[in-house]
Amino acid sequence: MQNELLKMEKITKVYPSGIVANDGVDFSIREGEIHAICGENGAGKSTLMKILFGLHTPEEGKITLRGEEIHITSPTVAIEYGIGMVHQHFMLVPSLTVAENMVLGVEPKKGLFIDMDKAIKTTEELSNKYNLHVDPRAKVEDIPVGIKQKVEILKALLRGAKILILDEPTAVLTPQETKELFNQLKLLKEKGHTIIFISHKLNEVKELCDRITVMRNGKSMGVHNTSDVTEEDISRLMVGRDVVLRVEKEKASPKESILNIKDLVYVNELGKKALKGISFSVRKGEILGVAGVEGNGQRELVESITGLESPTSGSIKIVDNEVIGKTIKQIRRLGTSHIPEDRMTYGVAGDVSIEQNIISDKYDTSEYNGKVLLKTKTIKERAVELIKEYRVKCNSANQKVRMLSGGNIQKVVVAREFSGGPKLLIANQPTRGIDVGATEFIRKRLVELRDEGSAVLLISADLNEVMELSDSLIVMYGGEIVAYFEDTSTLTEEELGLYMLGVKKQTPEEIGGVINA
Amino acid sequence: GCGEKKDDTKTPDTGDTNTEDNKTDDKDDAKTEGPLKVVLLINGNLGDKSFFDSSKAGMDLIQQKYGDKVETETIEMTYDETKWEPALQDVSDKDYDIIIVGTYQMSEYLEDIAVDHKDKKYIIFDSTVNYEEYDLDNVYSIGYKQNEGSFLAGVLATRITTSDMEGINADKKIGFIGGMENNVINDFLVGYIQGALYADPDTKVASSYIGDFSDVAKAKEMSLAQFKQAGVDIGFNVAGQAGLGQIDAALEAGKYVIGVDSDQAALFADEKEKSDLILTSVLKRVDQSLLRAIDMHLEGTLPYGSAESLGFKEKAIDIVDTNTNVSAEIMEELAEVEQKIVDGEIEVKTAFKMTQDELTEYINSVK
Amino acid sequence: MAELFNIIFTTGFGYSVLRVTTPILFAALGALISDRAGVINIALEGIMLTSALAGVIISATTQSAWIGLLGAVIVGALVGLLLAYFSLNLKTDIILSGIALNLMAAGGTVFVLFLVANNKGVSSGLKSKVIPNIDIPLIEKIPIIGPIFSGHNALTYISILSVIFIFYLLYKTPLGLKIRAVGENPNAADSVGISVRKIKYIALILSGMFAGFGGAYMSMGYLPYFTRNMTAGRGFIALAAEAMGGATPIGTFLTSLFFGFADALANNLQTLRVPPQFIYMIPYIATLIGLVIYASRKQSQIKRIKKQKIKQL
Amino acid sequence: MRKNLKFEVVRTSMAILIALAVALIIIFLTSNEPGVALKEFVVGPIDSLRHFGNVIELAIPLMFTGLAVSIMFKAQQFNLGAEGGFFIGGVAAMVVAIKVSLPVVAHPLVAILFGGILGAIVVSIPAFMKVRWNATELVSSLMLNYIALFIGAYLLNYHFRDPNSGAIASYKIPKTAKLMVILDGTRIHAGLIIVAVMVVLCYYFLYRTKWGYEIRITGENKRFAEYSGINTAKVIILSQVFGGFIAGMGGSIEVLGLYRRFTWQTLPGYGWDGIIVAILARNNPLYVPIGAIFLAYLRIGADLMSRGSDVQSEVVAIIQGVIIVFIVAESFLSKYKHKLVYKEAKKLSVKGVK
Ligand SMILES: Nc1ncnc2c1ncn2[C@@H]1O[C@H](COP(=O)(O)OP(=O)(O)OP(=O)(O)O)[C@@H](O)[C@H]1O
Ligand SMILES: Nc1ncnc2c1ncn2[C@@H]1O[C@H](COP(=O)(O)OP(=O)(O)OP(=O)(O)O)[C@@H](O)[C@H]1O
Ligand SMILES: [Mg+2]
Ligand SMILES: [Mg+2]
Repeated sequence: MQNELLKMEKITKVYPSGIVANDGVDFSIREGEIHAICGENGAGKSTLMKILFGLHTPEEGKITLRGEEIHITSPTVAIEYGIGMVHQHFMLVPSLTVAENMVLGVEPKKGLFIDMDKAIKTTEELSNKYNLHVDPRAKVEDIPVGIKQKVEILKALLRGAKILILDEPTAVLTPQETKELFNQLKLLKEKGHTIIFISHKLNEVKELCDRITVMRNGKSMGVHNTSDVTEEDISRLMVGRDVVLRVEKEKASPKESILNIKDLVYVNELGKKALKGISFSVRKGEILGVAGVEGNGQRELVESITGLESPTSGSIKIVDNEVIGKTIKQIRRLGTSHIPEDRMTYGVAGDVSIEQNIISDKYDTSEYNGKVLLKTKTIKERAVELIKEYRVKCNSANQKVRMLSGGNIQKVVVAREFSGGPKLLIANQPTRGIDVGATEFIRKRLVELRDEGSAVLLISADLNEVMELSDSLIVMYGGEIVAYFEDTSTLTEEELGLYMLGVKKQTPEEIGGVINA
Repeated sequence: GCGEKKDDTKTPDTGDTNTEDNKTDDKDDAKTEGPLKVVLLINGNLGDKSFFDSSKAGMDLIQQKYGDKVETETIEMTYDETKWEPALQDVSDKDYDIIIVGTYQMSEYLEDIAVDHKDKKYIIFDSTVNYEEYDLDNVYSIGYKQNEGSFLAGVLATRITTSDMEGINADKKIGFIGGMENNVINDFLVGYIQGALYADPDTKVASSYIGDFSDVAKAKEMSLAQFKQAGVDIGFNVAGQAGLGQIDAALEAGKYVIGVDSDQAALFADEKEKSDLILTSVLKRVDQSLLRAIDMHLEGTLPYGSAESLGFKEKAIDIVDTNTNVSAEIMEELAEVEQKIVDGEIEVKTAFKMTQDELTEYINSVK
Repeated sequence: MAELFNIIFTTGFGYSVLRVTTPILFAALGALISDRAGVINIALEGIMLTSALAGVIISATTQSAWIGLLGAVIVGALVGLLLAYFSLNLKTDIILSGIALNLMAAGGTVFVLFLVANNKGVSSGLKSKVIPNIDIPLIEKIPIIGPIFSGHNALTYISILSVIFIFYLLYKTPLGLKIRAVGENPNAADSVGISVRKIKYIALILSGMFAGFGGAYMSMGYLPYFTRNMTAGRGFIALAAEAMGGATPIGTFLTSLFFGFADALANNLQTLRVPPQFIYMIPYIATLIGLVIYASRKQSQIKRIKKQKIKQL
Repeated sequence: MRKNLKFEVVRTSMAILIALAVALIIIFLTSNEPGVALKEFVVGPIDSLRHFGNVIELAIPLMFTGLAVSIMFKAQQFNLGAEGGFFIGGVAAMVVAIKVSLPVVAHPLVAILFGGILGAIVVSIPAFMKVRWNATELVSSLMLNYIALFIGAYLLNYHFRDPNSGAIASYKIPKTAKLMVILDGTRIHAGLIIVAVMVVLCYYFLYRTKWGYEIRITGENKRFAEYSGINTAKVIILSQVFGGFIAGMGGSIEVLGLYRRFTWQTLPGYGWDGIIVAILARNNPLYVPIGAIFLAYLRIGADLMSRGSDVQSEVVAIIQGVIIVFIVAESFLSKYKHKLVYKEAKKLSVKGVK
């Protein structure tokens, strides 16, 4: 109690949609600690932090800093109080340089103009001081996510943040990058910074944090010293029941191959080869995992298969049909389903009802479409069924998808893509940023789908996930497949990491094993 | 259409004020215990400095002259065409005695409505109604012979472009800026060209249309193009408000202007540099013609049920002769020509009787 | 054809291109600055009209052209402010706010004109002042160049200087950086304590000011008085010019000039024998073609940026 | 949802009250007979059958352009070409009415169909330009409006102009082509029936057919639509072809219903009004008639006021602007609304609803 740095008391926030995101939440942090907030999707973590950072105004509650009540009405005020925030989604301006992004809002001036040299110098100095290396002159749109994350942290530090809020910073990072980030965070802690760390990854929380506040349903479930609780305890507090983190699954019994890719080349607009002649196949009844650091061709691969982009050369066959040149609809009609990596961009239309989102791939089939009019009754019934089956938490099938929490939005996507028995399922980061309960549910379903005879291509940056779920695994690096593991059960994360970072590479013969004609 | 029907109407010549007008008298007397209520409907807005303003001035003249004996009112129906018929309906249902409308665009609405309101009198100016098809013995139509006025303008312009006044070049070229292509504007142009050729058969006439009646800046640009690029020395603007742009162009280029509908020099009375450039204006005296009509109505001599076409003779067309920059000889010549027109010695062509091809050919022949 | 070339290759024609360009350029710069801040200002037309009237009234009352200009610009800023208030505070759809303002300006100016000049058409009764023309000392003497570039209205030169001003403002000053950030990623700007609303306010006010210059040029330079609806769609043309210019100062300048050229050409062609309706179309068709050329050139680039944006999410 | 509706009603009424207050202030400041002016403005449009007829007559074209804009906006296409489409529809009606002779009923139907087709062509050019070259439809549609205008003006001047008329006007539209008046004592014509049918059709089209579904999904999230297999290029074009068709129909019907001759020299402005109507109606075809009648009521009230009193007609423009801005203002009274929401949520959570 003695060294309470900041205290939020009885915070209540009601969104205009009527959702009570925070319901009398108490939260406090001590000077110099790393404090985790855990909770299911929609538990109110981001909301609480956005309030602390002045992005939202609570209806009730008070905030005290070193015993004095403060009113954080805007991010500017928060910054003045030494609070900095790294958001769940990047808050960078792509067309500006790193240095410009750094000084945005606190620009050094030379007369009327921005002192660009000084901005660059400050960035360099800061980046050296905290051992967070970035190139100040690079345009943000050209740098990888890991660096963006660093820029975000530097941004907060530049503004004099003593209290640093990190909202799910590791969701997009590789294990190596995560490790590096943790080192730097520990360094920051040593230098006297206080850190609030939000994550769904309990092992990370265990590793990094001193204390942990668990939230459920907009309420605080109490504070614990991390060392006093196990991951299972935390999970139980979060969801209010025991969860099985391990997915029970039988050994796969793959049959004939469904997806056959041969010498796939993809050259992007800048003339860069994003895929350098990739070949592999996925068989009926197996889950083939694709591991790899983001930006090594996974996105291009997925977009080529699903028809969102057309590759430069090579061949993609789904059940013996060449799909290059086919429309997305034709590819879907071959029995392809796709869980996109970014659900809000590709997976749903936020302002449209759940029901309408659930039929987006089949609205024009005879199942839902009559001679002229859509079969509204059938659509409704089917939606209600799926909502039940996939346990989507919502008021009704008419509710706008945007009103749901991240995990439930993902369930809507999954419900649509899993139903109708796909021959081939492309699952791209299917559980990114969603809570344990939903993750468990989706993983289970994925395995069930495999057992029902679908071929599954699973792309995930979450190593735990690919290793857990995949029957066999390929690793992508620099637009190539650098490793193939027929059996994942003996694999370690460390070994996989070496392939992902391009340190190791298998022989062509070893890799060739993934091709099952 | 001020022009087209004028010759086949069964109208007695306008000069005679003793046309017997009958049936209406007693009715009028019966009703008009109070003042005579006259309403003017403008199918546009006031402030055009020409046509509509002149009609409003006519209402003022009437009010001045008759004082308490009349009650006048002016209603702007704006330029939105869909509003005109309802507005005319509305006033016809109210207790006005005489309803005045103007322009061709109102004539067909008037035909329909006047038939159903025989207790009302209607006057339409700058157009006529179709007396043959409809029973319209309560409507009086006034047309104007604008081509007579612009004939004089053509003569004047040609004399100026061949004069030794300041800023005049060697080319024998005069200009014309029209608002939009329509028969009245074309009628102006035809008279203008004919007048120019009458004065000198070698005269060239550059003519441009703005495309609307409001874009003053565009009118200025086009006039400048005529003055500076095409070698025109004097322009004639028949473009309502937009025409004002020509005056500014003339000021900038050191050239001359002939105005229309109202005395444009008087508009710029306190900007001498401008008013000096406006050598004359061709006036359509809507005001005078309306006053004349009310006079005749009160005398009981207004020939309802017929159309009249008014020109120089009836003082319904006039040109301004106050600019001292124009030499006395030219003014004299103009007076002579005017007399010849009144006497019928010169027959002025009218666009109303030309086909589009004839018209285009006539205009192109002097380009 | 020969006649056509005779027209184009005269200094008078070159001069008139610049003259016609000026109001469009001002308004297009106004469009540019608000666009870069992520707000579309469809009210440029109305703002120009309002400022044109304000300039006339204020210069007539103060008997000073420059105070009149100042007044016009301030009024432009105020209308920009009003647009900002509607769209940012009341959260009225910005396109609709713009349309509403245009509507109000079209009627309101005539109404005010009637109140002050007792006339609904033209303000010539008011003794308003004009911004003078300026001869540029050295350039004036050079053949061909001189007659084309010298002797324009002061506002024409101000419009060209404005291009440079806006270039520096956008790319070299803190405000410009903020404007670009707000336009491209308002959340990012918000998260570093930049008030997105404030920046959009500023951008719309600046936008209004430039449109105000354009309006002042119409009634105090191009013409010496105000007339009903005197802007006649130039505000919309400016939107086209800005879009065609790819939302950059230099691009906008060039496309405005291009539009001025097309317009001047149309005005001159009438002296030849072509049905006028076809000539009226020239500037608009030219814009369409220009738009296509610009857009297709830009297409691949946009695709790339879009991708990166997706990746970044 | 019900609560929402109630709130919308309260808010809209407040907006109208505020605008009326502004109107009142202007009227009192500038009029010597404010009572008369106000009466004309507020009750004028319903004080006689004919005046009410005027409201409906005006609402017909507004509904057409309102529908057209709604459909295009629903697909997130900011095409401002309803203006040009409407105009060219009028031109098409002139062409068919004058050049083709057909029996009653068939004549206007053919004319309207032709108007719709021409409207669709004009309005969808920006759509093609967008799909093909990614040119912004907002700007290109603005330009096309003018081009449509000049094409129409050319046709009228050089091919359809009645040389016997004093102004630029086409030959008379023959009786066979005219839409008949359906309510005596007004000018309300058969166009009302057509537009009523169109409202229902558009509603069903948008909300009950697969094409409407495609339009809505594309409008809400184009990338999601693509991902789902929807051909968004096709949808973008379709929405504008459809919008243009309706706008064109509207133009034809306006000319055949209210005009004796085709006389348009400038763009009639209904395209812009259509945007207002669409936004008032939140792009929902079913609400378009309400928005259109509201706007028409306002306009007719204003006309009657300026005709029947000394208030200048231009004042009306200001009043209209204020009303529109406040009605559409999303955050107008939002604080009040939030308080309601908060109270409600509070109540629920006290009751322990989970
Ligand atoms: N801007 C908003 N408007 C309306 N409702 C919102 C908004 N932001 C969040 N919510 C709702 O508030 C609740 C809490 O959301 P919050 O973002 O705080 O959850 P979270 O704990 O951060 O979840 P996650 O783990 O998915 O990030 C959710 O039900 C969500 O739907
Ligand atoms: N303006 C909004 N209106 C309603 N709900 C919103 C709004 N903005 C965000 N939400 C919802 O609030 C929830 C929490 O938002 P947040 O930004 O924290 O995303 P999230 O749920 O954590 O998802 P993810 O982790 O995948 O990004 C989400 O379900 C989101 O859909
Ligand atoms: Mg969150
Ligand atoms: Mg000469």
